[in-house]
This record gives sequence, structure tokens and C-alpha cells, in this order.
Amino acid sequence: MTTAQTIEIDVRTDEMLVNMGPQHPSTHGVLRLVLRTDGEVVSEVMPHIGYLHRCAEKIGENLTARQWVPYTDRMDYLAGMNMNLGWALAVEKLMDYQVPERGRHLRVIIAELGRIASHLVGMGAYGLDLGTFSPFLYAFREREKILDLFEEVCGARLTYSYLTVGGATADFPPGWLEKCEAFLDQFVPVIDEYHALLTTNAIFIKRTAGVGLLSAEMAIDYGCTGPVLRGSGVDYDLRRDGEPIYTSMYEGYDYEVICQRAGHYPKDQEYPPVPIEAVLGDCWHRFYVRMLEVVQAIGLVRQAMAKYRASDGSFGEPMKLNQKLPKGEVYLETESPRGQMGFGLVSNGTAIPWRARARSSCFCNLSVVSELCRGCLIADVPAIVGSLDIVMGEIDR
Amino acid sequence: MNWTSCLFLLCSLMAGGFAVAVVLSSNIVRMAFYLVLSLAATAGLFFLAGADFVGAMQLMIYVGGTLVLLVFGVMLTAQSQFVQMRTSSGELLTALILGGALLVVLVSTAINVPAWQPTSNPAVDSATPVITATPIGMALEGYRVDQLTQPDTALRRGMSGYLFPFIIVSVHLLVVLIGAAYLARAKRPVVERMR
Amino acid sequence: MYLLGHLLTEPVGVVHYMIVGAVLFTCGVVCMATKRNALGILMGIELVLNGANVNLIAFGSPYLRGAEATIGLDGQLMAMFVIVLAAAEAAVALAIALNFYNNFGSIDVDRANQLKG
Amino acid sequence: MAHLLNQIFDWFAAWLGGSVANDSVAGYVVAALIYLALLLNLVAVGALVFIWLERKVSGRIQDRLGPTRVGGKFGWLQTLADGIKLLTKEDLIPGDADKLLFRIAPYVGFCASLSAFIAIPFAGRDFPFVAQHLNVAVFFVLAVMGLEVFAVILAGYASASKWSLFGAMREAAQVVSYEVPMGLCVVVPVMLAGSMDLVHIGDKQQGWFTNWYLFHDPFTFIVFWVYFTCGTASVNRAPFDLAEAESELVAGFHTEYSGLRWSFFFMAEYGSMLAVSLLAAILFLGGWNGPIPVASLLGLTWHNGPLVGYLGNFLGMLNVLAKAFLLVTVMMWVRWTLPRLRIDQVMTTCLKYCTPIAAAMFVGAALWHMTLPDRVFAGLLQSPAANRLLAEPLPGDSIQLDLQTVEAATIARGGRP
Repeated sequence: MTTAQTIEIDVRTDEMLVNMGPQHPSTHGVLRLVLRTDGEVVSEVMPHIGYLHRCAEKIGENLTARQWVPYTDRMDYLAGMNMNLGWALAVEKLMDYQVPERGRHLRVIIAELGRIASHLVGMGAYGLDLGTFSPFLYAFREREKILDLFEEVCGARLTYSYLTVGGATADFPPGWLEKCEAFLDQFVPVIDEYHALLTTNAIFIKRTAGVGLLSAEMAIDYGCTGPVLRGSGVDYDLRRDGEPIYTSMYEGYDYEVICQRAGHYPKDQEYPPVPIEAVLGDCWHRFYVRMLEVVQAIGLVRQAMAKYRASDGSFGEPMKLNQKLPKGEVYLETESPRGQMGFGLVSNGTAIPWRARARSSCFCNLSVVSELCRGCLIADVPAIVGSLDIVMGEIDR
Repeated sequence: MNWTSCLFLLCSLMAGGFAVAVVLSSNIVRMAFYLVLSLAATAGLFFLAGADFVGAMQLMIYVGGTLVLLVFGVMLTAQSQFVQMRTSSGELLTALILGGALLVVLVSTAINVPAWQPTSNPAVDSATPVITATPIGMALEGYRVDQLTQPDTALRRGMSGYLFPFIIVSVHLLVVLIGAAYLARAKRPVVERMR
Repeated sequence: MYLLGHLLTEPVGVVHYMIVGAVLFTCGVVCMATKRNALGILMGIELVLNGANVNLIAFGSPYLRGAEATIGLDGQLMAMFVIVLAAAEAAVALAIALNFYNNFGSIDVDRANQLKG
Repeated sequence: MAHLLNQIFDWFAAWLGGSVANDSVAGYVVAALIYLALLLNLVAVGALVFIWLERKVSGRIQDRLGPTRVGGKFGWLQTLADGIKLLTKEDLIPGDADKLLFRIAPYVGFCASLSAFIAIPFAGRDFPFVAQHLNVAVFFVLAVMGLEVFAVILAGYASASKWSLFGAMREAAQVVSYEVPMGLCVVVPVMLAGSMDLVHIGDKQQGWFTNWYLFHDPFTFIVFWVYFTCGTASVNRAPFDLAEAESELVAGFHTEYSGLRWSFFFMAEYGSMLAVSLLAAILFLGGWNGPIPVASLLGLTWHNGPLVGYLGNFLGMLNVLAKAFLLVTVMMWVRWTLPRLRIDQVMTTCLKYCTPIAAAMFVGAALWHMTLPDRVFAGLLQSPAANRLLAEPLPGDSIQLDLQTVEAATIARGGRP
């Protein structure tokens, strides 16, 4: 979509090349953006990546499938659980293995908690990008509680390696579900705080509504996924539309894909309405989709806990470290908090994959940034980059 | 040595010294900075001469407004990081000689007029504050509250008020505002911006 | 030196202010004559106007002259108008300088040798 | 004060057989040094307290504790420790920088911020607590605070960093624009009091809080909030902190600064915050007159002797400082709550909202003052009657009266009415 807008330059100014990053407070890690600016107006943004490249995929070709799980943690380090899940499911698809009922619900609980934790960072850091510090700490306060829960199940707070091929490394400790229940109960009212601080804040709306417009066509063309795609009004979520091995995980769950349909979001009657300034596909909508997905995830965790309690038997048996993989090639995408995270695996029959590959969701989401930032102001650049919610660890791997 | 002389010396040395620095500096932003200091010291001289209102005005309009505009202009038109435009030494020498001659003429004139020599009985003692803001305001409205002792009736009756110049200046400022905005507009091809 | 020695014993008079004004004025004139940068010339003009202002204020000051000799408020009012008009002049001059820069890509006045830009 | 000192010097000199003239420079220099020391203390200690307060306030707002350890309880020595750390930090100057301007810029800012305090009174009446009693004090304070922008522009330009330059350009555009509505807001209390003398403006609001210009009429009430918004913008506080916008411009104009020079920028910022708040307190919140005129009720007035009057003034000083501190705390509260505006939105706020509102409120307040003179508290109370018990004749009133008689005389002599 190209809408030609004419701006009259008041004074002849020379274009200036400015390096935003790799050491910049609001490029979410080591992203480097080269801005071509004319005064405050940005005429071109060139993202440069690779500052966090750690050869994760190559390492994956020298380790067994289960040994590579800790490396997936370090890709999207804000949602390590979901990364683990993606890889585990890909290997399970190759092995044609189905986790038992109890393990399936355990995975839903953990994956959705991971989604909440990740969206909390996305939301808080977005506040930081727009110059307000407090929501960040409010978000981290709640994220801490989720991390405490994670710590109890797996002993780690960032790099969990908990969900693994074949199920999970351990069952929930006794009393954990009650703690999780208590957390969710106190978390629900906190969401209103976030809405008061950000979503409905007049300045926040001014800064995000109508900024960084990403049309549905463009989002699809660039391969954007996750909240970025759904924020543009595309009704697509792998939990519903993905491959059977992944969608079967969510079978029997009652949830709706968060996406604007006929001017309304599911569940939006309890939450602030869309402001009139906001246009579908702008930063505000991407942010709002994440906020509603958090609510969605709470519902899913609650359902999963009930189902987990009702089920019995094994939660899944982790695969042996050196177990041989069947010959073949698989590729599986899962809905991680930032979009579709794909893992590909080619096996020649040994325990070590011949090829291990990851499809980054943030990489595709980041690729629209030069398109979105054309003609915006410098202050909009962090607002747009922040709304894409990228994690450099996943892009560079 | 009394305090007025002392402060006068301080302010005048600053004003004069930084004015010379403006001439000698070749970096335009430094020139602007020296000019700021020079004009601020001049404002100090105004305060010292009992012109509070004009002094504050000098600080506000000149230093705070005009010179910020000037620096803004410098930055907008800077091609390289620190603009330097040197003058040839011959030109500088000629200018300095002529300037020196001008200075000599001006100073000798000032010194040779007896009426301008320091007076022993000033109109107001230097320790007494003079109220200037209200009389200036009244004068701009056409009332000369400071002219009540004026023997000339025409002057006393407010004929020496400044209402007319005040209005002319206001209109002038408006015209300048519009004119400047018009002049600074670019006649440059319009830039297409796409989204 | 004579004046400086004077200052230590005698009070400050109009003449002292006039000398400061003369220094500012001369600096302004030299600045206008030597600078090639259009904005430098503008700064010279500001200095000249200030030199004049110092004189006006001095003549109007009640501290410096006797009651019969001082021009009173008129000096201050004149100075005020000078300041206001200088601000206006600076705005226009800046606009011209920017326009000049737009056309020539420089604000070196030596390059302004065409009537039509 | 200078005269008093000179008399003391003269008394000492008489012992030694000499004499010191009443207008000798010695007394003035000593007086200036005393004032400077007091004001420097206020600004520097104020900055120390404010930085600590900011950390505590932001901590509490953000659900954390803020500093807790240094100095025992509440971490009250934290800023001092930070100051020592800043002193010992390496003083970095970028290789490409304009060294002279880079070095000098923080001090320019601090001087501008400090100079504003010269004309700000802390108590009024017969013996105002003010370094220099100017009859154009409001104008002077606004003018001097406007100079602070120079420090930012110079720092931004001299740093030879693109981010700094962006910060400087933003600051220049923003501060110059916000001076307009701020000036318009300040004119309203000046008009009501009929004087630009801050001492006089403060004294005019003596009595109960009903006499505060904040409550004078609905227009002044709005003007106060517009003034506070513009004041926040003119001292570069969030949501208008575009010159240092850390998420966009790294640190804006002070990106390249470190150590002591950096801390001078901060002292200047906190000094300006205090100055703007003090100005607001004097212009709108009754200055040294508390909500309840405790000093007058207790009889701590100048009628009952200088010492008692002095005590009353001292109470007044605490009063005006408390109000200013409160306003500074509000600025902190706002900073830690709201996101930052974009530069075009900042300019829109100024030109499209603040300026027209301030202008309209000025006209409204003028009309109100014309139709309901001598009335306070939104016109509900008669000005002198409501406070006659507490009203004292003001020292500044004599000037007013003089002008009125002068005006009458002008008309009587045949001048235009």
C-alpha cells in the first residue's frame, strides 16, 4: 500500500545517517538500525542484525536432539519454555510420538504461563520505549511471580530446559497448582492497572495510534506472524490452524483467537474499547492484541489446570539423551509468544540430527521495520520497533 | 571605590571583552556564545543604570530569544560539524585599522563633552531603587507619569507618550512574523513520502 | 588609564557608558566588515545596536546625570523599541539567510553575487 | 544588608582611625557572598534532597523501596554517595568536541538556574527575604531561566554527537515555544497584583487561603494548571523531557557528559524545577502566606516589633518552601507515571492548547478583575472585609497609591483620561 503524502521541507537540511544501536537503550538488545534522517523525519531505516549470533543451529548438528534443548532456551530467552516446546514437538513429530494426556495439559499450563511472562516483558518494555518507566516494573513484578513458579518446577528462572522431547523433565511439585491458582487470582485485577497506565493513557494513545501502520497484505507478504499479524486483523493462530501434532495439544480447550473481527476483539467488553484514533494494524492494536492474549492465556491455564487435575497417569517420559532418531525430515511451527517459531530437523538415523534449523518469528517481524518507519519521526522508531516486540537472541540465534 | 564603579567595571569589561572575542573568533557557534555573554553583561550595565525593565527585556528577548534563533540558524545552515569561515588577514587588518579609527573618534568625542562627565548631584542617588516598569507601561499607553514636573504643557499633557510608536511596532512585528515565515519557506521540490 | 584612574575616585558618568557603547559599536562594525558568514554579520549588527542601546540607557539614567540633564524615561523607551525591532530584524535576516542557504547551499556572503537566486 | 555591613565595617574602622563609606564596595561584596552562599546552599542542598526524593518517590510509585542503606535509615545519604562517585569519575571529553564550549556548557546552565534565585523572595512584608529586591522580579526570573536553554544547545552542539545535536535542536524549539504561554500565564497574577514585584505579589495574597490567586476566579485556577504544564515543559521534565529522551536519543544533549560536568546539568535541572515551583507558589499559591495565617493569628507581625516580625517571616519562608517542594513532588509523580510525548505533539500542546488557553484565561481574568474588583475566592468574598482582621498595610501599597495619585494628577492637569 502506498499512500503518497507530500511534506514541504521548511529548510534545506542535509540528510544525516544516524546509528541507532547496537548499544542503544531502546533497540531491545543488540539490534543496530541505521537511520537516514532529515531533521526529525526518518526517510529510511536499515536494520543490521547478527550481533548476537552464537551458531546455535550449527551446534545443534553436533548434539543429540535432547542435548540441544538448552540451546533453544537461549534463542527467545524471554519465552524459553515455548522454545523448548517447539523443538520438543518437532522431534516428537519425527519420532511420531504423542505425549500422554497429563503431559499435554502440563505443557499447556507451562506454555501459556510462558506466554504471559513474555507478553509482560513486551508490554513493560514497550512502556520504556515510550518513556515511561513504571509499567515496566509493574510488569516485572508479576513476571517475577511466574518465574518463581517456573523455578519451583525446574530450578531455573531464565533457561529452563523444562519441556523436553517426550514430555517434561519433572512433574509439578506438590502444592504448585494451588500457588499457580493463587497467582492467577491476584494477577487478573492487575491487568486493569496496565490498562490504566498504558492502554487508555491519552499520551500512550497519541504515541501509538495510527503509528507504524502495517496492512494485512503487507503483514502476510513479509511473513509476519503472531501478535504482529493478528494486530493487522488477520485471523490466524497456529494453536487453531497449525499442524495436528500441535493443535491436538489444545484440543478440548475453549478459547478464541485474539483478532479484531467486525470492529471488535473477543473479550474486549471487559477491557477498554479501541480508541477512535487507532487504525487496525498500528502499534496500538499490536499492543492491545498482546494484552488480550494475556487474558486469553489466563483462561487457558485455568482450563488446563482443571484438566490436569482430572487426568492421571504419566506426564510423559523424557527421551533418552542418546536415543537414535528415525531417518527422515520434519519441520514444525508452533505459536510462540512472538509468532510462529519453526524448527526443522533432518535426521540420518543417528542420535545427532544431520541438520537442525530454526525459523525465527522475530526475524520476519523485524523485516517490516524499514517499511513501517519510512517517513516517521525519530521518536516513532522505538515505538514501532517496540511494538514488534523482537528478541535479538531469536533473530540472530 | 564604591560598588557601582566596581560592578560597572566588571560588566563593562565583560561586555567589551566578549565583543572583541566575537570579532576575533572564526567559529560561528563560539561567536554566538561570546555574543550571549557580551549582551548579558550589557544587560548588567542596564540594571546598573537603573533600567531594570529594559535590562530584563534585554535578557529575555535578546539573549533568550534572538540569540537562540541565531544559534538555531547556525545549526540549520552548518555544512560541517564546526563551521569555520576565515577572513583574509589583509581584510582583517584594514577593518581593524578603520575600526580603531572609529573607536578613537567616538571615545574622544565622548570624553570631550563636559556635560557627559560624571556628575556629583545625580537626579536619584544610586542607592535608591527607581521604579521603571509601571511608568514604561503607562508611557506605552500614552501617559507620562514621569513628566509631571515638565514645564512644557504639550509634553506634560501626554504628547510625549509612546502609544503611536507602540502600535506601529506591534503591527511591524506582525508583518515581520508573517514575512519571515514566508521568506523561510522553501521553494524546493516537494518530497514524496510513502508509507 | 586616565578614565580608569578617574573611576577609582569619581562616580561613574555617562562618558564611561559611552566608551563601552563605542567599544561595542566598533566591534560590531568590524564584525560586519570582516565576517563572511551571513549570521556573523547579523551578530555584528546586534553588537552595533547594543552599543547604541548602552548610550540611550546612559543618557536616560537618573543615576548618571542631574535631574535637568537626564532624558529620563525616553532613553529607556527608545532602547526598548530598539530591542524589539532588533528581534524583528533578526527574524527577517535569519529568514533571508536560510533562503540564501536554500538557494546556494552556503551562507558565505561572498558567494551572493547574483541578484537572482 | 550591604549598608548594614558597611556600617559595621565603619564601626570597626573607626577603632583603627579610618572610615568606610556607606556605599563602599566591601559591604556589597560581603553581602553578595553571603547571599550567594545561601542560594548556592539552597540549590545544591535542594538538588541533593530532590534527587534522593525522586529516587524514593519513583521507588514507591514503582512498588520498590528506593535507596535504603547509605546513611542508615531511608538511604538519606545516597545522593551524597552518588555525588562523591561522580566527583571521582573520569572526565571524558570526546575527541571531536569543541572543547571550550563542551567544558563551559554545564556551568552556563547552572549559573542561569542559580541566577533565577537572586530575585525570588522567600518571605515578604517589611523585610523581604530576597537577595535583590527587583521591581521587575517576575520578568527577570523568566528571562534568566530562559537562558538555561543556551547550556543545552551549547552542550548538544559541542559534543560532536548526532544524538546530542538532536537533543539540542529539540530543546531550542521546545523552550522558545513554551516561553510564550508561560509568559502569558505569569502575566495574570501580575495583572491582579498590579506589580511585577514578587514581594508585592506575595504580600497581596496575605490572609486566608481564600486570598490566593489560585482561587481568585475560575480563570486563574485554570491558568495555574497551564502554568504548571508549561513550567514542566520549560524545565525539561517528563512528559516533555525530549531533549534527553533516553529511549530515543540515548541521553540527548548530555550523552557525552560524565562525572562532575554531568552532575552540574542535573543540579541545574533540579534548581530550575525548584525555581519554577517557587514562582508558582508565590504567584498562585499565596507565597509565604499559609492556608491559615498562623503567623498573623499568633501576632507574629511587624507591628509587634522587628524580632517577632522576623519570626513570622521565617515561618513564611518555611511555608513557601513547603509549597515549592510539594509542586516538585508533583512533577516527580507526573514523570514516573506518564509516557513521553513526541516532538510534534509537544509543539501542538504548546501552540494549539496552552497558548490559546492562556490567552483566553488572561482576557477572562482581566474582565473578571474589571467587573468584580476587590473580590476574592471566585468572587464570593469581599477582599478586604473577609480578611480585615488579618490584613495589614503592605509596604508595596504605597507605590501603588503614589501611582494612582500621579495618574489623577495627570488627568487633573489636563492630560488624557
